[in-house]
Amino acid sequence: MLVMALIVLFLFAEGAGLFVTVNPIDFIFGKLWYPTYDPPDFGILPLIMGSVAVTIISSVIAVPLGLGAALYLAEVAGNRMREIVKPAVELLASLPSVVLGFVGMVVIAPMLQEWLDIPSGLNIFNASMMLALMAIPTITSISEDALHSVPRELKEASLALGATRWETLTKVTIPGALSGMGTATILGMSRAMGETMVVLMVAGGASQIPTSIFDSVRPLPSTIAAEMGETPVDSEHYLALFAIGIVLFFITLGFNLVAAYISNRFQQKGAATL
Amino acid sequence: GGKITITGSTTVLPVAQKAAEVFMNKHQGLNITVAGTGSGDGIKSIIDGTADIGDASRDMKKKEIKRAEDKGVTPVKHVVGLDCIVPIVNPSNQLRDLTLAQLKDIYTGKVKNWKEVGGADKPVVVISRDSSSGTFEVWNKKVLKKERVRPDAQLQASNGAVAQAVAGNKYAIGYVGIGYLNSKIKGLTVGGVQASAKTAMDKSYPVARALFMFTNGQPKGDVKAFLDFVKSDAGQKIVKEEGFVPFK
Amino acid sequence: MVESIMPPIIEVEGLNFYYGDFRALHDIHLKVVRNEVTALIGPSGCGKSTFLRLLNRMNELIPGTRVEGKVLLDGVDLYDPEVDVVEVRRRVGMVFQKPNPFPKSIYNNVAYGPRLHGMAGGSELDKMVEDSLKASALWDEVKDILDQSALGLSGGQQQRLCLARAIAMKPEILLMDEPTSALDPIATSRIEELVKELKKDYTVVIVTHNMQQAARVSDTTAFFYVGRLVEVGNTEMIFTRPSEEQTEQYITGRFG
Amino acid sequence: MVESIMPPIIEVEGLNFYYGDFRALHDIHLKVVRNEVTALIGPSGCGKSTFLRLLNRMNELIPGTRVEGKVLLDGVDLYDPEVDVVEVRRRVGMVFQKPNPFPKSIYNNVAYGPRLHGMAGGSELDKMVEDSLKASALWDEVKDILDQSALGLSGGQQQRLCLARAIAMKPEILLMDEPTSALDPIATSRIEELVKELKKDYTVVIVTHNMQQAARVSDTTAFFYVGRLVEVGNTEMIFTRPSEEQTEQYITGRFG
Amino acid sequence: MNQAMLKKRHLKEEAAFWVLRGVIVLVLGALGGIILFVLIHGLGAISWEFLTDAPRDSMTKGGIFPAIVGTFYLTVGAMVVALPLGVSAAIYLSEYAKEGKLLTVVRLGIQNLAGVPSVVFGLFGLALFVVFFRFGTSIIAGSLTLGLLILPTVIGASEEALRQVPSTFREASLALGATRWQTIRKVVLPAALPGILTGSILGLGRAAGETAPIMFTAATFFARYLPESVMDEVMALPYHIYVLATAGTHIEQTRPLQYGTVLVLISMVLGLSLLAILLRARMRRTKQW
Ligand SMILES: Nc1ncnc2c1ncn2[C@@H]1O[C@H](COP(=O)(O)OP(=O)(O)OP(=O)(O)O)[C@@H](O)[C@H]1O
Ligand SMILES: Nc1ncnc2c1ncn2[C@@H]1O[C@H](COP(=O)(O)OP(=O)(O)OP(=O)(O)O)[C@@H](O)[C@H]1O
Ligand SMILES: [Mg+2]
Ligand SMILES: [Mg+2]
Ligand SMILES: O=P([O-])([O-])[O-]
Repeated sequence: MLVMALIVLFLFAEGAGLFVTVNPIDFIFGKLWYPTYDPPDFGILPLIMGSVAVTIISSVIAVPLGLGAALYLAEVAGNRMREIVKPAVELLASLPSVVLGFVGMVVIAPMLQEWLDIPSGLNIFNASMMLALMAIPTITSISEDALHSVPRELKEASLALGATRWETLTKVTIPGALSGMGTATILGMSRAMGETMVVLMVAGGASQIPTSIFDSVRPLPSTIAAEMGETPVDSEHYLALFAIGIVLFFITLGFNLVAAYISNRFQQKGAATL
Repeated sequence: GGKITITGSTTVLPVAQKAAEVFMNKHQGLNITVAGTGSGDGIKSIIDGTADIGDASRDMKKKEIKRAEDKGVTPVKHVVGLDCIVPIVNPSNQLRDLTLAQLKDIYTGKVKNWKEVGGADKPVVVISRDSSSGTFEVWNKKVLKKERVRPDAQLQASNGAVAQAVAGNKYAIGYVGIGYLNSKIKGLTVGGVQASAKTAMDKSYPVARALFMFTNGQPKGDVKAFLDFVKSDAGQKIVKEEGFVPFK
Repeated sequence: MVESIMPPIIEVEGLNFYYGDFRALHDIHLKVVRNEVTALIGPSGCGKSTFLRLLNRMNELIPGTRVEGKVLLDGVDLYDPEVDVVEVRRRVGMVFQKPNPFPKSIYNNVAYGPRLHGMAGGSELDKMVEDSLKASALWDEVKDILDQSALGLSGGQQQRLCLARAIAMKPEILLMDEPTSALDPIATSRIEELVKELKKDYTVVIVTHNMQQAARVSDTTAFFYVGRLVEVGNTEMIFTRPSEEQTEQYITGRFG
Repeated sequence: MVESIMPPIIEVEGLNFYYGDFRALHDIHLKVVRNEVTALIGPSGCGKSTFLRLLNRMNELIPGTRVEGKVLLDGVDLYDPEVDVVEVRRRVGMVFQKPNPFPKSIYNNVAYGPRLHGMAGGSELDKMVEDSLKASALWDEVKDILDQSALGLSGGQQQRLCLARAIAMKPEILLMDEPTSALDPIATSRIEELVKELKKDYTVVIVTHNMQQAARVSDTTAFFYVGRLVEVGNTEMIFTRPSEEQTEQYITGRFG
Repeated sequence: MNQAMLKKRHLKEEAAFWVLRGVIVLVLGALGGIILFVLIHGLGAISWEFLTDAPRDSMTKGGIFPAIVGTFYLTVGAMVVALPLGVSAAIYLSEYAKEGKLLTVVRLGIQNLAGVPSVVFGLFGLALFVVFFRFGTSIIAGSLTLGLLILPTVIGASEEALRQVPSTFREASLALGATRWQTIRKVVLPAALPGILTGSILGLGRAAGETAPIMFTAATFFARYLPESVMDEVMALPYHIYVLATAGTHIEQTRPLQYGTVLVLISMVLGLSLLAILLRARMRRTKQW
């Protein structure tokens, strides 16, 4: 908690300095990011759009796969299979992001370019695939918990009425786990949004508002990582990067709060007892 | 033993790293660490006193000099080599030469297709450096005349990354220090002038520059010994081996 | 052992059941008579629930378990590979210890089964829901709130709803696992009344830990002890003149 | 109500207890006589455990609860702000429904309490452990394996170990909450024997859902129903001639 | 009964389950593919020299020993920061804190801390430790940053472990007249220890694999010798991969070393995770309460 407060404090202490000279509205909605020119432009809309793009595309990939994997674990897998598959998914979660970035850059990018004949393999699509790999374990493990926490009595009641396992899953288990699965999805997206190394190495780094999934973008985290090393402490640019940190912090905070809200609000009412 | 920390320009990085390696072989017990983050960082760390040597592939800016003065620091500049910033394309590209004006048009976004500058009918993928890098600052001053790079340019964090990106992309154009040229990329001549030691030294190549190491005040002790080594013949041989141009 | 004159609807022959290596049931032989209430009694952990759940193949859901022997329903072995488990469970309804209505409306709880099996739609379905709720003596209390959540009902009402839900499938047999142990005295006696009513149309197998309840509602009583069926027979006989000493000790409260 | 001749060790006066807004106990008055076994009976949820746990202030651990009234132990109110809860719990020992030995060695389980309170060390402690294990009739079975984990014991042994652990504190009163409900018949009867033994040295208050057990081991029986103490008196009287109708219905198994 | 309909329902079930099986094959295929790929390319680079030497010849030869050691220091440092803090916080949360608004807020805070992007931790570490406390780029700044990063993981795992200790243990101890703290120290903590350890190992793995937080706080490109104090900067495996893959004049020549480094890092991180997973499985199996 204290740490949380400290983080906010320091981000603000550093980042707020920027807004002495730059209007926050221009900062967020400005379409041009030229931090080192004279005069500089600190408009992070392209960066936000870059983050949004990779987050959305990666969710499009990760959500069905992540939820599907959770359903598999919860309902399809036999005991033996579960004991193998579940740790494997957890291992996927612990793959360091720099390794995914490396693979995306060295292996996937040339392949994409070759096969699809696109200008650059370092683009939204490639980054999104790698990010999806990071988001899937989050989505899977939280949804699986949710599917599990649907009381066994309810599943048994359905089966005892002659429902197939699939019918029980769709009519009783999934409705009961819906909020958990929603939470899982949002947390997965939040993870994709905040991930740094993958987008730094794979997204291409162009600060433009994307128009196609094969465009290069420069999401917020990669901007910080790429530029922080080179900018003098307390320069405007340095402050701007902290301001980006603030924006990123609040976006992910928003995601997390929404997730917490959903999971509290719609918490499974438990077995219907007295 | 003593310790020297070096940080800064990614252009100078290979030279600094190799020099440190060789120097440490001769001076057992001396510990040198080398980081490559960018010229801005190199100069910054001299001003802030966080490193012994700050590498830079550009000269200090007025703002930086002022900041140094405010902090009571007197940076001393050591030229350790010369460099040409070379426009590069994928080897599959038929083009051989671009003029400064064409380069400017490409980088500012006026030219979007290779056929407009005499190449095939393909889109141009522009690769540039993060705007805080020394290489970019020189390129920006000498080629772009301080106009803005097109926003869809892919920004890479280091010379090596630019070379990589161009090597892997048929439509790409980028620019790197001469030391980064290799068989996977093709260096272009600029207005008919080939980047080389000679054209760098006689300044006929339009995007040539010097490479620096900065210290806070005149160097002493181990730092001085190291800088002397870099400036010596043995040191300059390393500069040459790494593909750059010795200053003498 | 007392043999009934009516033909058995269920015949259990040489049934063994294993949780992994643990043998929870030993060689059970038992006949359940049509339109009777059969009570299963015995101390905690003796295998009553396990046995009951073998009658509609619910134990299959627990990984690592294994069945040996036969359970004949109208002469057909439930465990025959040809037999479809979904069909078994439709024919053999079940009510659980804790009321477990779905978090849906009262109507949808009862309609759940018939809809699955495509048994009825539209006004026919309405009729079916009404009949089932009447059979479980809940209709008058809920007829105006059919679209409200079932979770709003009291415990006793919920349990009767679960009964209605099972009845709506028109099963041949109703299994009940301690259906009143979570209920108060009044709700308990309503359920007991119902059970006595239901045997006109159904065959009921009920597990209970309350011996007086077994005495009150059942025709036949089976006493289990550590995985074995110790004694089975006419309820009155079992409670007045049990043939086994363990049975007597149990019903007189020497243990349990 | 039957008043005992012996002086009471515990006097409960006008006790009310609330879980948040829910009033779990209503104005309880009860005297517990020294060196007697008092049984608390009643249907599930009537407040037996809640009442028992008020006698050593264990309910304090549950947030949002509130006590009104007095519990006098030898004339001193346990809920007096002056009184130290740690001392109360040392004087009033407790054995729980499920055996709950610590995941430590048998020896360390028994020595846990004495060590905490610095009651003994070295060979004195050894003696104390031995005496306690003897008092709980476990010594012969475990004297050679004192350093093995207590979790390796059978359920009945574990429960006797928990008893030894409580006895090692030399408490004045022993509270037991359904101490045999998780045990098999043989283990159960051993514990019952023990309880009858222990009352020579201790005062015992025992909760049980097995009425026969209450009849077998207790001198006084108190019948609770939905948070009220309906009737208390000599055990034989309660089981043969209860004065309240609810008591009679309960002990004859009409509900529960 | 309608046999055709029954059959259709079963078919639907089968079809759906096959789709789900396909999904899992895809997901695990990706994991397997990556590991296999790294193995194939990286195995060639692994040698005794690679693991025990400093880099040589412009990083194209030699090994990654300083990076291995650097990562080790940073990770252990992170643990030294996170473990005491995390376990105390968990004890407070699960044993002392009263349910209520405040606790909900604290919990929410911790939950959100877990969701803060690692690069933001990096910024924070830069502002607080490197600049404000003047630690400079150093092991201590990196360890503190990483420590805070894995704090939520450690708190979460410890709290879970404490929560899993049956309340009957606590009650038994309290009923014997133990104080709360005695109960925690003598009964609860020993019982929760394996779970806390498992969680810590997971945190360790996470700390070892992170790049963004150490980029501005601890990592350097080249250092031949091992650090002498916590104020020194260090090489670290993840950062090493990043720079070798993106910087330097010899990216192509160092490619085998990059794969080798990736392989070492993956082995370390996945090894730690696997260890935690196995420990946990064992714990579940042998758990006696
Ligand atoms: N899922 C399971 N895995 C392993 N063993 C089990 C499982 N379920 C039950 N058992 C064991 O099988 C035996 C019989 O259990 P069962 O639940 O059938 O008893 P019961 O007579 O219904 O008891 P109760 O009156 O407590 O409900 C017990 O020893 C129990 O521990
Ligand atoms: N922690 C709690 N919070 C809220 N209500 C509680 C709590 N514990 C018990 N109650 C309620 O208080 C009442 C009395 O519970 P108690 O556990 O004392 O009953 P009991 O007679 O011991 O029942 P049993 O025979 O099932 O053990 C019940 O209605 C119960 O639901
Ligand atoms: Mg049962
Ligand atoms: Mg109780
Ligand atoms: O040499 P630079 O890394 O600053 O371009």
